[in-house]
Amino acid sequence: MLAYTLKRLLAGAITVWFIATATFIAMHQVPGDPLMNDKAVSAEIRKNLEQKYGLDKSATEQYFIFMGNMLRGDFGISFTQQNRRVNDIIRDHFPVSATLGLLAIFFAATGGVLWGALTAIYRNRMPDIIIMFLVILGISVPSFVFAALGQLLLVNINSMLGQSLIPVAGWGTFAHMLMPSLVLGLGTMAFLTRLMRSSMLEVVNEDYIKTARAKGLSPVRIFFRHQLRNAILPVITVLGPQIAAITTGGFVVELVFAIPGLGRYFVQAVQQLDYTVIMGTTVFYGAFLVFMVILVDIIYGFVDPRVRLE
Amino acid sequence: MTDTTSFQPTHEDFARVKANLSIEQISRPSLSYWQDAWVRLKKNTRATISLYIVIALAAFTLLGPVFWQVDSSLQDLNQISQAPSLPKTAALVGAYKRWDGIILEDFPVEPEAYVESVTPVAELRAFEAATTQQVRLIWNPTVGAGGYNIYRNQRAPEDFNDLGLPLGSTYGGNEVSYEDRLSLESRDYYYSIVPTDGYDEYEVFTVTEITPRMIITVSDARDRNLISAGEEDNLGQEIRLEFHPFGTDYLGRDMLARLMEGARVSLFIGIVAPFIYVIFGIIYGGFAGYFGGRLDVLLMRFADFVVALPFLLFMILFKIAFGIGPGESGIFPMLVALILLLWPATARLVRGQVLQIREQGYIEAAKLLGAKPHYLILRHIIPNTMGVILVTLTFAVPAAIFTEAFLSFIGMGVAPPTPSWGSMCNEGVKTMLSHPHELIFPATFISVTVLAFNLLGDGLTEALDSRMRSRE
Amino acid sequence: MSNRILEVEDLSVEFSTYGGDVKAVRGVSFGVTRGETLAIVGESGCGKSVTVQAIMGIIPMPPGRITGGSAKLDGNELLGLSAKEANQFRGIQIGMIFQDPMTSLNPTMRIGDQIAETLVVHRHKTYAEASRQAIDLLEKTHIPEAAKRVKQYPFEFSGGMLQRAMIAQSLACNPSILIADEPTTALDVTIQAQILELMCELQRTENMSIILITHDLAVVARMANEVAVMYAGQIVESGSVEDIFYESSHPYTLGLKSAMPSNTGDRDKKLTPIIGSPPDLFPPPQGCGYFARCPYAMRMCEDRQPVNFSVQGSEDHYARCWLQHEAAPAVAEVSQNSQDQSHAG
Amino acid sequence: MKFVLAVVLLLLIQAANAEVDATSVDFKSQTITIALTQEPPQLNGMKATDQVSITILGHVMEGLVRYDRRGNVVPGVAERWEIDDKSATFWLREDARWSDGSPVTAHDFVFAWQTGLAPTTASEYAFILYPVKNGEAINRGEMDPSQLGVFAEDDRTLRIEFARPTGYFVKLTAFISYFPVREKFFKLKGDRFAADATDLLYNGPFKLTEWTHSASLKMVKNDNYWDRDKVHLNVINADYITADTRARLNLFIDGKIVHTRLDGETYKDALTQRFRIRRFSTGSVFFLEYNHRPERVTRNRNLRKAIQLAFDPNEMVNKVLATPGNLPGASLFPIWLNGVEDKFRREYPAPVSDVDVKKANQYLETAKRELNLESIPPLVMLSSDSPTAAKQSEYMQGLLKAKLGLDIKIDIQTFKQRLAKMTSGDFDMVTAGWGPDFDDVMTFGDLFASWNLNNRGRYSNPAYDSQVRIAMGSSIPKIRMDAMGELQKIIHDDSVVLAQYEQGVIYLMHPKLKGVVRRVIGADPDYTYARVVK
Repeated sequence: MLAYTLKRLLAGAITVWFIATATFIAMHQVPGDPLMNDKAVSAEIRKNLEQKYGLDKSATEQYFIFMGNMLRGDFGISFTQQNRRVNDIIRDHFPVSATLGLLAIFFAATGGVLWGALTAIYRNRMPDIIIMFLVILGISVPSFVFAALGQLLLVNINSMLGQSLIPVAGWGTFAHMLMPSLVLGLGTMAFLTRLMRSSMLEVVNEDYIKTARAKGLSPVRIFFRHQLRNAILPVITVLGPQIAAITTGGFVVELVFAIPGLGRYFVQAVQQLDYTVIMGTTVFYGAFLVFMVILVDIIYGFVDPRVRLE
Repeated sequence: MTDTTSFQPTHEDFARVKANLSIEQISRPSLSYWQDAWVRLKKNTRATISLYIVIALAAFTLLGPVFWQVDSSLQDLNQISQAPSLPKTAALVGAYKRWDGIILEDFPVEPEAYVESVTPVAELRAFEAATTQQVRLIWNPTVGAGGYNIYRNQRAPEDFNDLGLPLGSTYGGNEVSYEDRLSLESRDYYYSIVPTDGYDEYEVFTVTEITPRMIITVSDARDRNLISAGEEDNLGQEIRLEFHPFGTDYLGRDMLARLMEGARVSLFIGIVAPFIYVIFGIIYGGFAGYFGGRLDVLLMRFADFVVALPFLLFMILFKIAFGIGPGESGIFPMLVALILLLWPATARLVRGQVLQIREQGYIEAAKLLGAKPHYLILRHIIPNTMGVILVTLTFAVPAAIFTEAFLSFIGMGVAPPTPSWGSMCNEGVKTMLSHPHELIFPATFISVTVLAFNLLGDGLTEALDSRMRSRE
Repeated sequence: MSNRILEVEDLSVEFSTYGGDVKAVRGVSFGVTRGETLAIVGESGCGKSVTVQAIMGIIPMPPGRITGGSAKLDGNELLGLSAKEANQFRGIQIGMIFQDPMTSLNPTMRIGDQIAETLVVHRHKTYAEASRQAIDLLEKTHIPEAAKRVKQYPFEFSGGMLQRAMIAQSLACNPSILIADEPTTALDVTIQAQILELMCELQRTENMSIILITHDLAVVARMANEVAVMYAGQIVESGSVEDIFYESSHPYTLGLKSAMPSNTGDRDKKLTPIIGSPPDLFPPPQGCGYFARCPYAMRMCEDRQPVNFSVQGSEDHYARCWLQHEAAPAVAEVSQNSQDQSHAG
Repeated sequence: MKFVLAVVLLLLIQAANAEVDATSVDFKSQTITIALTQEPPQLNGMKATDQVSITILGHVMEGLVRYDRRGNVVPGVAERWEIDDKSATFWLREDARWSDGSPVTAHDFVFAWQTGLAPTTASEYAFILYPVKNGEAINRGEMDPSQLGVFAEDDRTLRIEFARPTGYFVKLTAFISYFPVREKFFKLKGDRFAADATDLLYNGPFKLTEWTHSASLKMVKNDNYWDRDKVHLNVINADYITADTRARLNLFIDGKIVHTRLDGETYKDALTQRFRIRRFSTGSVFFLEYNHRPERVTRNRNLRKAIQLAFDPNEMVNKVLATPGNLPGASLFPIWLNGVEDKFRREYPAPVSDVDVKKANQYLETAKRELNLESIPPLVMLSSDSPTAAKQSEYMQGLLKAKLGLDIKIDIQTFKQRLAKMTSGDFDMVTAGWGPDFDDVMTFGDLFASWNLNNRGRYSNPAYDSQVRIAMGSSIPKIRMDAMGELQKIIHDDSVVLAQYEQGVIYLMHPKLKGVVRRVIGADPDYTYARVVK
């Protein structure tokens, strides 16, 4: 178990190194100049800036300097926010994205499992058709539309109640998180619902369900004790990548709901060609994704006794 | 228990017949895998409807422009953000002529002394017939005014805070006219004039209701071939404007034509990208799964690495790195980026399937019979993974359409004027309350497409899954 | 008839598929005697499993549908019960084990918990008590180190052990009937013998009736008191084990017998397979289902359903074959191919 | 399980941080809540360049002078001053204090200006300090910062020597680059200077007390500010950071923020909500800049003239932008600029040429002849990735195709890529805009001087350059304005750029908040003099 974990972590570290290198190369291939700004600056000032960020060195040198710093856990200083370290940016904003993302995953997973199970039980009957219709609506409307609609809904609820019950935007309290995480989790919820449905349909036809029925167990007990646990397994396997995707992909929601998450920095950095922030966030997210996948695999080992972690 | 009924067999009945095994009836029609899948698919109403929708979409994209020959980038500034409606008419007028307004010579520019309050202006009226080209307002000056603010609302103002849009100001008590040309439509407008002391407003106002007449200038009409040569002088006559059955967008471009062209982009991205990367994924995953061993480990490590790349970032980096040339739509780089980033999921899936199938008895049997690897892969392995592959493909379609839409949202989608459903949606969200049709149409198209592909995917899963089949 | 614990009358089951309705079970009737074993024999797809699953109320509905008949357990009707009512007998009065023990136990639940679950649900025991009893049950089925084994998962068991565990589980509430649906098919021969031995032993000690479903006549010969031979959704011959083996009256039974390897040492005897395959059951054949394969087929067999005849006036030996008609010619007279001389027309 | 615990823990932490939700204005505590469009990247006045930073700095810092509600220059840290062609002297007030209670001295200004010009600071706004003697040379690294022409005669007297006559110098000192910095504090903080609320000393009407990056800022009335009696607000909370106009309008409707800008769509919702809509000119001019490099066809004057005559700024303003407040572009110099006595544009009216498609096509023919071309090759129009820029480019594309038959290729680029292409000259036309840095015509006037690095189209015209030099070399308003009038004529005649519009915005302001000032230069909106009424 320990050996397995270590082995996975080592492989993960290699993956992260790959990501860092690929990002570094890609980033330097992108045309455009990270030091340029609205107001043109003289050649002298430019030289100073290049020195400050080490851009006067060759790409290979820059790469090794970056790798060296990365190993020490230092991603350097942001180009756009010149007195903030990338480490500080990640430390300040990642927890926000993570909270939002985990809550979204929570909604998505509970909703997905519940709806998926329901649709499987009522296969091809009215509840199935209604839920699947809603699910498909969920996956067929872009998230920015949902975000806008969700916010509009809050405004209307609040103005109907005559008081600001749920905050329209911003961050801080649990109430702030509800709508954004719901909107963020919607797509994943739809996806998990479908997954759960088909997984559940398979489980329903398994022999051991027949055994359970022959044992005289009530449908409710069969559902909870036998079907759910087995059907949930494939859902867990996709959860790892989904967590990472949601946590990193919250850009739209963060923008619309004015949430100080890392997603905004991520997209902004790419658009602004902020080298250090790009490298920092990419490597961090890459590591996060790798870690999540490993974590989910380990959890999977606990949930499914057949899987032996070797 | 013995129920002999009334039947009394005759000697004839006991005549021995030779068992004729060849008459063995095959009452269930014998169908090949694909025929059977097709029959099952056709039985599935939802999947069949979806299939028709997909065909209809293809027709809309490919044949639509043949029937609706409207240039999707042609701007009709006389009809901006029009909701879907029947053809409209407009009066033909001459070219716009500059108007210098009215500045009274016998009235002071600034009041001689500051006054606490003023009376509202009187006789606020249209200077000449109001048209959608311009509304010219004049009013009588009021004593003590050092200027006037002009407001416009779309319903009668309730109080001083409800005057509507602040159109502009005049600076001088004697400047008693204003020309409004701001996106005028043929509807009721309520213009209000508020006198000021030169800086601040007096809390009095005068309202008048004006309904501009829909017009089109001769030159515009000629440019758009709305009039023939002889008609040019018939100023004032009503002519028919261009017909926009689905309405127009924020630059007066025909929504129907844009939806058709947008379909080309969205469906191209949505179908071609998944198609290519799924094929690549099949080859890659099949290869890894079939040969296994160290090669498999190596190949899958690489796939893991591509999966771990932050998708959005690399999508954008690729797009920028490819360097979209001016005037190019940017579809191609997006396509390449999608393919480069999305293949590993299929590869992993196919590999898993192949690993399972490889262990099956029939593969062993075929091997013993001397089948070569390529034969095994083509005849046995690929057909058995086909179900999973097709399903992946149908789910990949909406995913690709969405990726394009999302990139449009952050301003990195296809370059204008090329429309895509995603970018149209993105534009539409901004106007969703005032011009809902600009959101509803592209969003509906995306939804219907996604819906169709999803239901089709469901239908295919059920039709192709041999395990489900054995249960019936 | 009070010694009949289970009485099944005219049971019919259909499945609707996209090609039409399949009449899987067509008017099956049989009885199970207290403390004895009834074997239902037949080749794959003849409706054996569907019959017992219909009695247990566990055929998937839809697409399955019980279209008629009754099944009475000690006089109480079992068919058409609600899930709640059915659970009053399932697992309590009737236990069931399945063909493939590898897939018939929940892979994510400990063996002990699966056995205990029945007790918890039906006997309202606590899990602790039930778990202790589960160990006893496993010991009863001769699983070594039962105390350790209860904590293991199915994938840690071998096939034979799993089947023992299945039996232990079905015995938890001391049922009066054990339905064993091809319990040994998936096991290798030595394990088969052990499992059958175990079943015999348990039948004696627990005084159970057993419904044994199998396609293996050797198993029938060893275990059964009474036998019902099924073909194409019908019972074509039924009777005591002696009747079936020594007074075989239906050509299908004869066919089965001749296809069975003998362990009596007659090495010269050739095995004769039954040529062809069973008919499709949608639509079911008009006449005798065996017509196409029957070496003794007569003209009337093609389009007339045979009647269930009492064989030589016996009270419990019946055969559904026109050859049993009083006017029918004796089989021996016309038979040219029959190798087995033991039967009589 | 640990996983679940971590989730719960995170949620609890977040919940514990909960603040009581307040409304956007509170009369009793004189507190308001605003939304920022973005996180201020910098609060170091020497380096900040963006509007959000400038706005916050305008509230928490003060230069030698400041602007009052009507936009007039009034004493700030300096209580009086004298200025001539060669030099200026400022006398600082005794009660000007930093937020730690120490006095603001002349040395703080000397240090700030020297540091701002030092090449190692790499300030983009360094050029604004060039009027100070040796400023440009220091910035180029040719001189030591200590040689800058600014001297602290004593703690309260600041003397400046000019590089050239700069009549508008006093106005310049209200700009962030001229704000004071305490040397000791600066050196103490090092890299961290202005990185957080505690890493900056404040001498303005407010001080920053909290700064949660990307989430919120809190400004509290500065009790050490010399003119604190004129400041009514106690707290300005910037609790939201979003540029999404829809989200901001929603926040406004929900009573969470006091101010939001409206765009072409959101104003319609504001109308249905019956909000009072206000109007304001930002003072920025937007135009289409041509590439005047030799290899480009846009170097041809007749081609540019053709485009000028085909383009109707009225249509752009009324139908494309379609929000009130924008003015049709007529000149590089916006109407708010002051001239000699009146507004510049009243004294020197912009030359106008009405739309004339026929004449435009004649120009186009001439251009083709001169360029020796059958037809004009497709022109590349570089554009930013903002939705409005894309919309305007699309409009121009449609217009030039319809009226002149010109093919336009729109090249949408992200910020840095666009700048790179602008600098390297990889375009024919580029949609651009220019906002004023200081309150003088020169902030626009020298834009197309051949030496100006922001002249990305490399327009080079000796006549233009000489007029700029005349204006720079004098402090007599009449001479300077005459030169600028000439510039305006050259720009029109030579069609250097195609002026499209002068930007105006419409916005909502909480009706109970009075005295908010909108400014063309500096902090905008300026809440310094605002107060909440009952």
